Amino acid sequence: MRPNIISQTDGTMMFIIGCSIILLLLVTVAMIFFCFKYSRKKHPVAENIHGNTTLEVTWTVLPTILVMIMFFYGYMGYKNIRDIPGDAYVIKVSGQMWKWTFDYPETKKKSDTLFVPVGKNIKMEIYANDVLHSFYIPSMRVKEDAVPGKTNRLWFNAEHEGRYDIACAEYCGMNHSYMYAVLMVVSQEKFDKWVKEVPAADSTKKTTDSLNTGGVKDSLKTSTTPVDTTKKTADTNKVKQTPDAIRKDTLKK
Amino acid sequence: MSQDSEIAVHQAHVHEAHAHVGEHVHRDDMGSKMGMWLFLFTEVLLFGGMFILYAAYRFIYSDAYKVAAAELDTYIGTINTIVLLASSCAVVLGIVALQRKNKGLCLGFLWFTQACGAAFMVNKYFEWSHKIHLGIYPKGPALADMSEGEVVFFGLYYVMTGLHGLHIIVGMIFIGIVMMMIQKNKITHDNYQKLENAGLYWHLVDVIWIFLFPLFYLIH
Amino acid sequence: MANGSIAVPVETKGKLVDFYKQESKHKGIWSWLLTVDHKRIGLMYLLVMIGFFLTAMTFGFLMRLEMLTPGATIMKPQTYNTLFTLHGVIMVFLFIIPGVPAVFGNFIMPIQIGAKDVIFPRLNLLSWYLYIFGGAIALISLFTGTGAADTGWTFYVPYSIRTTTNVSLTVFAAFVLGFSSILTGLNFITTIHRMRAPGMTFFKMPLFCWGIYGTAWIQVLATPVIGITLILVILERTFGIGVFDPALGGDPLLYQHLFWIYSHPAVYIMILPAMGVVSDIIATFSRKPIFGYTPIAMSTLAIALVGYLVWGHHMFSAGTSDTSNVIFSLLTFLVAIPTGVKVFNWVASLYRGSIEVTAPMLYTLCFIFVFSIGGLTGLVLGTLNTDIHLTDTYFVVAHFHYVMFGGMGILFFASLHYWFPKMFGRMYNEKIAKLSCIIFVIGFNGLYFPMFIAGYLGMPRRYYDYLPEFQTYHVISTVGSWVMIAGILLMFANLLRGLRQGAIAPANPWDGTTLEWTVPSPPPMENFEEIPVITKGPYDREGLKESSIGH
Amino acid sequence: METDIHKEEEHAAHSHGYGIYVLVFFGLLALTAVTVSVAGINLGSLTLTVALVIATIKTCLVANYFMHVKFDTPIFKVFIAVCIVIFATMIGLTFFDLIFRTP
Ligand code: HEA
Ligand code: HEA
Ligand code: CUA
Ligand SMILES: [Cu+2]
Repeated sequence: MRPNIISQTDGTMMFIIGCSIILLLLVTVAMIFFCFKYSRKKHPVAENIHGNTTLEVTWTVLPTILVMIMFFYGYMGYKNIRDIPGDAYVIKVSGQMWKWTFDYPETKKKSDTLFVPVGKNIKMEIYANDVLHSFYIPSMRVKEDAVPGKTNRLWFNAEHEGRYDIACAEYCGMNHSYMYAVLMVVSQEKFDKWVKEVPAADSTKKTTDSLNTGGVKDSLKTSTTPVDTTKKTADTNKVKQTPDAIRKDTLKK
Repeated sequence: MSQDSEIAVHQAHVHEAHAHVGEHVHRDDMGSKMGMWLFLFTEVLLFGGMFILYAAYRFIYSDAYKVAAAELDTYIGTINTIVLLASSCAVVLGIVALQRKNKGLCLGFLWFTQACGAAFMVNKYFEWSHKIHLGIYPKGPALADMSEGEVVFFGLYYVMTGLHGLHIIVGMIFIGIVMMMIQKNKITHDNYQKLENAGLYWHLVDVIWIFLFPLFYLIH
Repeated sequence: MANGSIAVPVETKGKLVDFYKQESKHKGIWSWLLTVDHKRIGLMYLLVMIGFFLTAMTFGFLMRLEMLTPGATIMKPQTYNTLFTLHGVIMVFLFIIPGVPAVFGNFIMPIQIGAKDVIFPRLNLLSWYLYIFGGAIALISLFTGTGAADTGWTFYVPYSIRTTTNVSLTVFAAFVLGFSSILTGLNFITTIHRMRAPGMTFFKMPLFCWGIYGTAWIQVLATPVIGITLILVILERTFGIGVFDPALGGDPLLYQHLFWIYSHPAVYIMILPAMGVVSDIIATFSRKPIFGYTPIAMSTLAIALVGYLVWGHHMFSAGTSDTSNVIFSLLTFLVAIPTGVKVFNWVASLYRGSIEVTAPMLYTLCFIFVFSIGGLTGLVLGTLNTDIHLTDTYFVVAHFHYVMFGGMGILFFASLHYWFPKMFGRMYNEKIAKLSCIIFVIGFNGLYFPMFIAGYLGMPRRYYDYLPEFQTYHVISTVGSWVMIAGILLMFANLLRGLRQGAIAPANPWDGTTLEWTVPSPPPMENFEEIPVITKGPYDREGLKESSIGH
Repeated sequence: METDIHKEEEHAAHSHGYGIYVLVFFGLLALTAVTVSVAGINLGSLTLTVALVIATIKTCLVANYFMHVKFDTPIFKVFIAVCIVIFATMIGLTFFDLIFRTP
């Protein structure tokens, strides 16, 4: 069994943060202790110490070993992230200012919500139509830039049904912060139903309502808060600029 | 840069008086030269950035490079190479002449360098205007029909040779100023660091061409 | 001498006249604007720089206000995007990169090596003018054309090619500033090689000079790369030459490579000279030689060198090859080691010292704490799988504010306090200085620490608007910024007050051992009556107890 | 430092005749001829290598003789080495990306 990306990433993070806290405490406590112990009042005459080779070697070698361990964990996790399983279900996603569009090559379906079956390996092929974007699913701990003229890939496997955020993490102009999309993780039956029944044209909204996604279990808070994409759009409108209108005046064609 | 050395003169004076008591005093020519070399490094890395791009795109578009390079005139490129090499040689010969107190000959050599620089630019002018005439320039009609690799090649070609041409002009101005100072005896046989610095700059421009030439004109 | 301002010091009442009062050929303001004296140039940098710093900080403050609530709080998205771009550009190119070298490197370094000036004084003045020129263009780009740049300080293509805002001008400003930086670096390397006083070998130089030296090399060898890259962006915008634009066959990732080839080493331009200051301050206030002088000096060069090898860690999720990502991650960890060596040696220097925690020392101690947080979180970003999750989130924003502001920024304040008596000949109120430091550091952590958490939870950076669930962190952060501002304002007020009515400073108020403390405060025009001959190490002092834990 | 100053003295004393420079010039011309004629022959992937090797030799000649590096203080050689090494790593590390990229 492959390790799960989420727990692996969090594990690496905890390890590094743990080491960091220890190192930080070591440095800070020693520093504060010395400042009191050898304060000018208590210790008026300093001693002449120029250095110590053993110490220098120690604090070069030990940290080297430590950081190599960190690197190794990172490397193992990365291998897992980059080594896309061969059996993964392929979905294409293209980014453009300021929305994501998902393409299901198998069924020629297009959608602006990403529907995936639960527990299945999903491979995303990422494109960009205009400028850089970055396809980011915080709760899956994966992210990959969308680069015009190039295909990037990532994979994930959602273990729990629910509704998760997809953000754009590479600055792409005016409405970068509104480039959210929704990832719906549904059971295989619901997924098949959606693929079959829902007309190929965009029908996200209806399906989102019609499918009861149930309780969300997830380690990252982000995903538990339902994201209302429509509300976001409303916000955009509040600034009285629809994306297209904006594009005309901030961008050369 | 070397003009800045007045205070250095003063400094070096004190400095050396301490370092080698009893030795005769002189300017910090060495400092001035070091400054010049460091400046040359910045030029190397300025072009270096371009060479990285050149290499990367040559790797990505190796076939298109071959097609595109066929448009360039090896003949003009070779002539320009020889012109620059000769001009470089003339600069060093000029320094020798000045060291031997032969001001006239030195200026003669430097005039030759200037002439070479001018010849180089004239050649470049004809080369560029011919391409532009053919419509091979960014957003030009001919380039629009070419493949992506060729567009990139010509983009790099214009930027790199253009930047190089700019350096030739700067070098000519630099040498021109030095020539004026030689004329006025501000640069003499025992005080010629500025001439050397101008020479260093000119040689660097030459060295860059030594690489540009095979990389653009000799791809087959 | 073309420029009469380098006159021989005049004796009045048996004392050397300080450089403020020194007569020169030019009068009034011109005696400053045309000066070639390194101290005056340093002060002119300081003055202008504080102006830019406050401008960019005000932008930061406005950004924080906007982030107080989701949705529009006080501005429109386009305004916000412009603000963080200019905030980043000004902070990076006008404050933090030139900061310590241009101000303190200029003012202090020549004195510390026993020289009368830098080797190319007029070039030094030219650097200053280029700096002013670049700064002016950056400000002009705000108000002219089709609106201020909105690309982020990284100017990533293709957005920077497509947007109709005034990117070309802003980019050109960055180019000019780079040129200024190159000339400063070139000047300092040559000065350190050629102008050291007799007997001052490389290993008798104060560590601040080592910091400046290492930095200067990065300035000379890395800055040209960004220069040409930015020029290419301008050419791309004006002529459509197609070296970066994917629509024409260019590769946007190559832009990122070139950008970070400079900009990663640049983060060490920011921190290395500041780290030099730490060594000087710790040695002075613990009244003993620095622990491990040679390792610290060598780690400076090591950081400068390894700094060139790690730029790819900014591109782990950009679509660069896996191999390159793995290599860059590995190399990234290597920079942590020389930095660690420095930190450990600093702490060890306190051991059996005789420590007085004055304001500069307090700032320095806070630096060690805050910078360690920043640096250690840098490791989280250097790790491959965690960076995939954290890149371009507020975690990164927190990391770089901790290292930039908490690193170089705090040390800029520390240097200001440490060398204030030397530069201005007056003292400031010590108690208020320490108080402002404490307020500042508390505010600082309140401002930036929540960003780590928000980032981990998935809050992307450069977001004008955010999901409601992040609001708590943003609110804490914004409130923290107010506390911090209070600290900073108090600090500046205290220094200004010291400037006008502080006690007259003696030549050596801190009992320092480096050369700048042997000359009067403020120093005379040519620093030294007679160039000193150096026979001892920079931090050696008489009458120390010999310790058993010797060499 | 001390050595720098000695070297400087040495350098001032170092003055060559015209002959050696003219000789170097002819050498450079010869190499140019070689590089142009070799470019005509199809050497496959070697073409680039040959062109670069020749350009490097020419550069060494220019630097050592015209730019006096050979006769100058060794510190410049160190400087130049640093500059070249750093430039080489820049190219090298960039290529780790380009070569191993998946299309
Ligand atoms: C002063 C500036 C500065 C400094 C010094 C650093 C220092 C470091 N930085 Fe940082 N960094 C930035 C400024 C800086 N950085 C900026 C501006 C960005 C974002 C740019 C942008 O995208 O806009 C950035 C982004 C950035 C990224 C990319 C994040 C991303 O976008 O995905 C990474 C990834 O590796 C990184 C890593 C590091 C590391 C490993 C160090 C190391 O040098 C840190 C070394 C320090 C320590 C380790 C702490 C002290 C040591 C000890 C307490 C000793 C013991 C510890 C050990 C030996 C383990 N930085
Ligand atoms: C040295 C570098 C430096 C420093 C010191 C700072 C200082 C601050 N920065 Fe930073 N920041 C950057 C460098 C720096 N920044 C960079 C490089 C970026 C990346 C840009 C990009 O993404 O392209 C960035 C991005 C950045 C962001 C992320 C934007 C985003 O991604 O959406 C934020 C958000 O809060 C922020 C906030 C602040 C704040 C609140 C300060 C505070 O320090 C400011 C508070 C202090 C004051 C306001 C000073 C006091 C003011 C006065 C005395 C004047 C009187 C004015 C008033 C009272 C209003 N900055
Ligand atoms: Cu799309 Cu940011
Ligand atoms: Cu970096």
